Amino acid sequence: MPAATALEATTADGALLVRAIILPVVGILLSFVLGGRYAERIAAFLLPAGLCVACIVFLKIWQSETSLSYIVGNWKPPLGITLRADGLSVAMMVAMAIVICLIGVFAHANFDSRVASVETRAPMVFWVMLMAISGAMNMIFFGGDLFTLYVALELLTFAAVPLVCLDGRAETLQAALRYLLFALLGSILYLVGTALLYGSYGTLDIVLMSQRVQIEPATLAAATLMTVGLFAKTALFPLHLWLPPAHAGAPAAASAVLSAVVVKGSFFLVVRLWFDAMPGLLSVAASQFIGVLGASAIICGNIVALRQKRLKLLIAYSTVAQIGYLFLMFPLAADPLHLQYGDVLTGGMLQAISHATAKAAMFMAAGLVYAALGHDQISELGGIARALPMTMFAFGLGGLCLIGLPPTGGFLAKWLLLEATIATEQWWWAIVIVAGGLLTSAYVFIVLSRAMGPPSAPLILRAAVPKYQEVAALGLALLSVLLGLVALGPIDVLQVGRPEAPMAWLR
Amino acid sequence: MIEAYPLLAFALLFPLGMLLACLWPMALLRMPSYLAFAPIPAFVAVLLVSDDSPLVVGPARLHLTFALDLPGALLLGVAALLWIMAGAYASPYLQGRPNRGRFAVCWLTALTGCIGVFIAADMVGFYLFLAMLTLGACGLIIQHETADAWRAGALYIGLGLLAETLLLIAFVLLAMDIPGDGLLIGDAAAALPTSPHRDLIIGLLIAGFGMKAGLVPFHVWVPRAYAAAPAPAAAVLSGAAVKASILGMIRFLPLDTALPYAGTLLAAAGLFAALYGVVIGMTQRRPKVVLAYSSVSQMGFIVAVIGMGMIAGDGRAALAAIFYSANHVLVKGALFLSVGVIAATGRRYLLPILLPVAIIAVGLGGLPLTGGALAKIVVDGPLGDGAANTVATLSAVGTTLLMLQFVRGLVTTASTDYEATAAPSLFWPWLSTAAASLIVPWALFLAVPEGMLPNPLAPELLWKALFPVLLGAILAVVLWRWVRRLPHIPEGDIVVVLDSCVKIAPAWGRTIEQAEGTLRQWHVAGISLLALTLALGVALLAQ
Amino acid sequence: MSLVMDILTICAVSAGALFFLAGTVGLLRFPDTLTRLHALTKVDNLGLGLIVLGLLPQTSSVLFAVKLVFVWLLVQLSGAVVTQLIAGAVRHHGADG
Amino acid sequence: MSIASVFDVALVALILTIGASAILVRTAFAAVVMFVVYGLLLSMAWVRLHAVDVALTEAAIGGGMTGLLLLGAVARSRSVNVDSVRVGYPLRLAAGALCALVAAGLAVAIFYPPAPVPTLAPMVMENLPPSGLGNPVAGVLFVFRALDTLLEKVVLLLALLGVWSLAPDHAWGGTPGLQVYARPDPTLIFLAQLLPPVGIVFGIYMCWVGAKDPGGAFQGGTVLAAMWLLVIVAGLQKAPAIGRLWLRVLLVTGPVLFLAIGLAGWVFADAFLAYPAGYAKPLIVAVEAALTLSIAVALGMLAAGPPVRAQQQ
Amino acid sequence: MNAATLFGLCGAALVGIGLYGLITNPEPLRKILAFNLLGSGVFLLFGIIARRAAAAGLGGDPVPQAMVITAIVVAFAATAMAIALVQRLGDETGQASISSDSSETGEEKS
Repeated sequence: MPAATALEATTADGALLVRAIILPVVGILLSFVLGGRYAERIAAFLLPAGLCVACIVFLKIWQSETSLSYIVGNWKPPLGITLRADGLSVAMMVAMAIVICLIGVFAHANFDSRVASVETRAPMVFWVMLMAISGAMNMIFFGGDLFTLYVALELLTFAAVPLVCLDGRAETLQAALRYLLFALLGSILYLVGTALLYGSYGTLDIVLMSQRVQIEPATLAAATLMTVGLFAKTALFPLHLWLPPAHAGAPAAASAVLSAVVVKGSFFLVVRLWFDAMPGLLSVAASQFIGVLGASAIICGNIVALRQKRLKLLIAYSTVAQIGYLFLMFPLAADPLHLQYGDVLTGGMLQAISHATAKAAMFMAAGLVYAALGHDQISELGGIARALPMTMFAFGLGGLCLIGLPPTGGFLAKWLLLEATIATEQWWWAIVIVAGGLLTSAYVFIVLSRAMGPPSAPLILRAAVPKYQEVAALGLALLSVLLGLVALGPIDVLQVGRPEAPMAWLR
Repeated sequence: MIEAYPLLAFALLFPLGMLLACLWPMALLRMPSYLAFAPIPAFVAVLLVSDDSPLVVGPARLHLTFALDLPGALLLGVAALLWIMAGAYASPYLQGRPNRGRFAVCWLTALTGCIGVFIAADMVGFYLFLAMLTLGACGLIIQHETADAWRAGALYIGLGLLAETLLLIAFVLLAMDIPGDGLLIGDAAAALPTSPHRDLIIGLLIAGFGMKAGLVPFHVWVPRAYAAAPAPAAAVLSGAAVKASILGMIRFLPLDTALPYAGTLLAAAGLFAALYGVVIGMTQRRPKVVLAYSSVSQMGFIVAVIGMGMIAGDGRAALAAIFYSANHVLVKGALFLSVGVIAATGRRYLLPILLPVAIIAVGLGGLPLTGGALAKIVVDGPLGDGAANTVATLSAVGTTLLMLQFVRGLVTTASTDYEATAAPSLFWPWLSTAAASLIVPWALFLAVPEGMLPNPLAPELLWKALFPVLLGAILAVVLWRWVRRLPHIPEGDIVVVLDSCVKIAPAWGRTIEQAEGTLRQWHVAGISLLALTLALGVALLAQ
Repeated sequence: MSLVMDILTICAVSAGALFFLAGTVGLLRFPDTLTRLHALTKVDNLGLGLIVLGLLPQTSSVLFAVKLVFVWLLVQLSGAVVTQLIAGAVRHHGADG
Repeated sequence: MSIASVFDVALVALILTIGASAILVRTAFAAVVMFVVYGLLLSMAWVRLHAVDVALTEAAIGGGMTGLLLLGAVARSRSVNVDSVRVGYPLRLAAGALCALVAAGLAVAIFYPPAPVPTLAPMVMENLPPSGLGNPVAGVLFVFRALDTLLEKVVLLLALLGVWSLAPDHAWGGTPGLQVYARPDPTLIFLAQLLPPVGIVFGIYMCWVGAKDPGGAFQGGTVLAAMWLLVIVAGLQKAPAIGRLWLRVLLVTGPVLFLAIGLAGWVFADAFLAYPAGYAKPLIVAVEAALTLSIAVALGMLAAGPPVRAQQQ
Repeated sequence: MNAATLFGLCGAALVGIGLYGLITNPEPLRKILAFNLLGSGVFLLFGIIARRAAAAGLGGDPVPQAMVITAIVVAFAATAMAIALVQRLGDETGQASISSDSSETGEEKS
């Protein structure tokens, strides 16, 4: 975040940020009035428009190398709310916009709202919620005020929960209820934190907070509660109880959104909190503790994923494990002796983005397999690679990205993290990173080998899979592979708006 | 002369383009017939490139660099030759078999990876193409889709990825030591001797490349993989693909600096593997498995040469090792290809084919006038006169023995049809490879400036080369009388230990799964949440 | 004048509070639902009425006084209706309903 | 100790007791009854904290509407066999101890306020006059932090769609259930005929007065919603089918107007969600009025639950 | 101890009570109730922070008060959604509990 002074004002292109947030809101309101039959058409127009806005913001920031900000209603913080876009936010924003757009393409087959003569339930709910998720994510990326971020988080949760139980089966309802209640528990803890912080500093603006924050009991309590609340919403091990049933039970397109996009929202807030709102507050012990949680997520999630019998559950557990990687950046970035800060953040964000693309592709592939076979038992996948070669290719590419083989984005992210482990002499995290990669490769290999193997009985496809769905999955998978190429330049954008040396260490 | 970079780029882009063309179903259908053409640009590049100006891809800060240095060029040349022959051999071999398309894709992936590794000059590129090579090779191994093939593939990719993981850590460590932003392998090797993590890096490199090269005790994948792979695939894997690890050792390890401890370790491991492969190989019956163990032995020997070079800080050992490797590329390739040819040949025409096979095979043990003998002469210098040389002689005896064992096993696999002959399209590639394996080492040997190496036709050298072969032959005759008494050792010997570990693993997995299930209960998760809150709060207080 | 008003307020509010106390005791001690309702409603009306009455002299404006009376009337209304509904439910389902 | 302090201590004791018993009592019905009582007591606490706006909201939404929803759910679930896996005693003890520790940590954190207590109250009062509003809370909601308020309206809409999404497919577009309450009763009908006119006036008044005194769109909207529900429950009017256009239009009127004025601010006042000088108050009142209607409909439909019957053609 | 601190302690205690109920109570409906209790405790914390910051002739800082109003509405929306879920779950299965995970049993059905 840029150093906010009393003079902080709306920057030249700041209005773009408002546009990015308003577009989905307009879409939601329009869908309510025009009815579900138009929801898809509205989304088909607004989601690409959102992507365009995201790309423009990205280019502006990349070229000018300065953050954008917009002061809503001309009321400056602490009284008002500022929207800010720095490198982290635009990178995430563009990635999420692309993923959401491709998921939209994929979802057309399942949630085509134009086939029925009247409004139908699932399409209406899906498209509106998809737009809501896109808006909420943008809000989370740009929000400069901790309370606005709370509202955005709730928006995200309320949009995500109905997607889990879109098909209304009992077990998905149960999963949705668990998800909702646990997420509410998480956000209420976050809210306690905002209350305490406001009580201590009289502002919730992130930049003002970073200038005023100091080490005292209420602040530490607030930071603790907010962090743990966000852990619960991100499903960091051992608070992941809601994730596997919810992500595995939802329809494929919804699983893709939930796994690729939604969990990144609360993760992003954790990053904002520790690196922007309260720089320097993270003690070494606490950062190691977060790292231990991440490491246990990687090991435990991967091992349990290895033992799953259903493909979608396997992918869901893989998400549990991959979330662990995201939190390894905290011990690496919070080492006060080394100023590795920037690269580690870049690595962590890249991991988040490459996981988003790869995991969305894998869930889509699993959904297509489910649609074609009528089940997703891994032991009976035989022959599917021959029936749906493009789908399984997409799955494999996504798997490569998760394993971290070059030139995928996963490789680049792991490279950066590994470099940081060595630079900060914390080799134990390096072991976890590479062990996680090996375990990941084991389950990717198991699935692929089953899929390429001969069928136990003659394969009967229950439904033809539309080509464009396969293409959407493959597109995302290719994206995750080509993400490694961002090292050629765009990766710099992640550093925009970061202070050269984190001032907090100098205290 | 011709500038390097268009040729290098073409050498890499041509197979890559063929690979991408496979996305188009029509192209995929025909691709198996054109596999032989893919490595030709690489071969041409080796012949034409004379300078070592690098090919740089990408902007200034983070880029891939490719260059053709002498070791890389030598290996790439012979490897490309083998890939061409084996590609030509694969085309008829695949006729009428299932999964032709997948074979072509994996073949091209492995080929691209192989070429890329030989010409990569920076670590990211090296790693990238090594990974490609591993994935493609894995696909080739599981080609037949039998249970054995799957097991071999799993073992191969598991160890391969483990090796790559170790290498990744080593590379990251090396990258930290390179001054500036560059990731060139040359810089890394130069910075290694003064690195604070020197021993760790060397250990990781040796372990990583050792796994890829099949060094004991990481050799377990070798017999299974080569036995499972189709003959042309086994030929390129054992011939060309594993040499990537040799090249890696030469590129990364600082051979110009004397590192006695690491060198001794490497040499000891290599020599042990050289003998171990022979001993275990003797107990095997299937020709491909015998060849695989011979590969273990030969690779061990090459590693030992590199190790001896490290002890002395003698950079010339690298070239010696490369020469030995180059010979091995063609010989092993020809031998694996002969397995397919013999299988298609009846008793009547067996002898004319078996004879060259036997000559090349025994050549590996150092039969005078063959490439093997030349290779032995080349490595004689680096090995010195000490224990290593004795072991080398022992190994030569053993290799002869092993190769005779191979030929003996090969006879039993001949076609049951007395009149059968191998198809010409199968026969000629094999014959060319066999011929190349005899000619190319001579060509290379003669290219070395006179006076650097002794005259291979000198009588004492001829005798020195012949005597282990004769000893081996005598031993073979003696041994075959006792063959029933030889113990039966499963293919991959100590892999059974691994297998039993794999059997224990599910129990552990179940325990972890159960624990995870407990954690997923609502109230347990709630209590964890509270406990986390308190723990994090306390940890934060500890400022 | 204000003293008289204050005395009136104190008396009326105290009386109202007393009625509330009595009603609460009744609610706790009476044997069945109908008698409890009886205690509650009687006391509710009277208690609240007295308190409102007591507060009227303290108001600053007529509008405020009207609001107070309005509150009382609304409570009356809702109290009556709710009592009716509960009693009806008791008759329908039996005393334990 | 002043009378006020005694009252506060007693109030806190009562709140805690009722709150704890709402958690600990055996039956769900008793717990919900306790919760409603708790909600009313809590509004008193809010009055004691000089937050009348919040007190009204808490009484109307926190206690009233939530209580209504919970009661309805309990009434419906009584026929449902609740399989309750009781948590073992040691775990309950552990949970209790940890909860106590967390609460204690929180208590410590708030027990030591920063030396000069930071406050935005002066800044709010300083910047309030241009907007023409007299109620600082309304000022914060509609002027300074208008973005939050706008987003929160979207949250409400999404929650409503989320509730609707739980309908069976065939009932989509149909009417919500509300059967629990649907028992024609002359007394109830009488109330439903008598009260709504009063309630509607009261609701509008609350919204109107919100500009300068405690009150506002939420509170007014809740009263209107309650009146509407009363009419529906008494059977005087059917719950509307969720597919009805007028319903949808009412739902979005408030947010749309809010957004439109916000966008107009972009053109006329140089910033999104800024009000042109001199027009602030009328614009805000218009937004509040529209929001009151939308909130009333949204809250009413939220309470009514997902549709259960297909709409009769 | 002033009134603000007293209610602050009350809020903290309510948070504890709400957490306990949310974690240990097996019935979803009671969990929702406990969540509301927890929420109201948190809102009280906002209230005392507002009260503590009383200035400029106001009884409390209006900013946190406005936040509480927003948060109350959000919490209500959450409650409505959760209750609708519980009821639908009850309709589907005849029972409603989320304490034990049924994703394993679910897979046989699907």
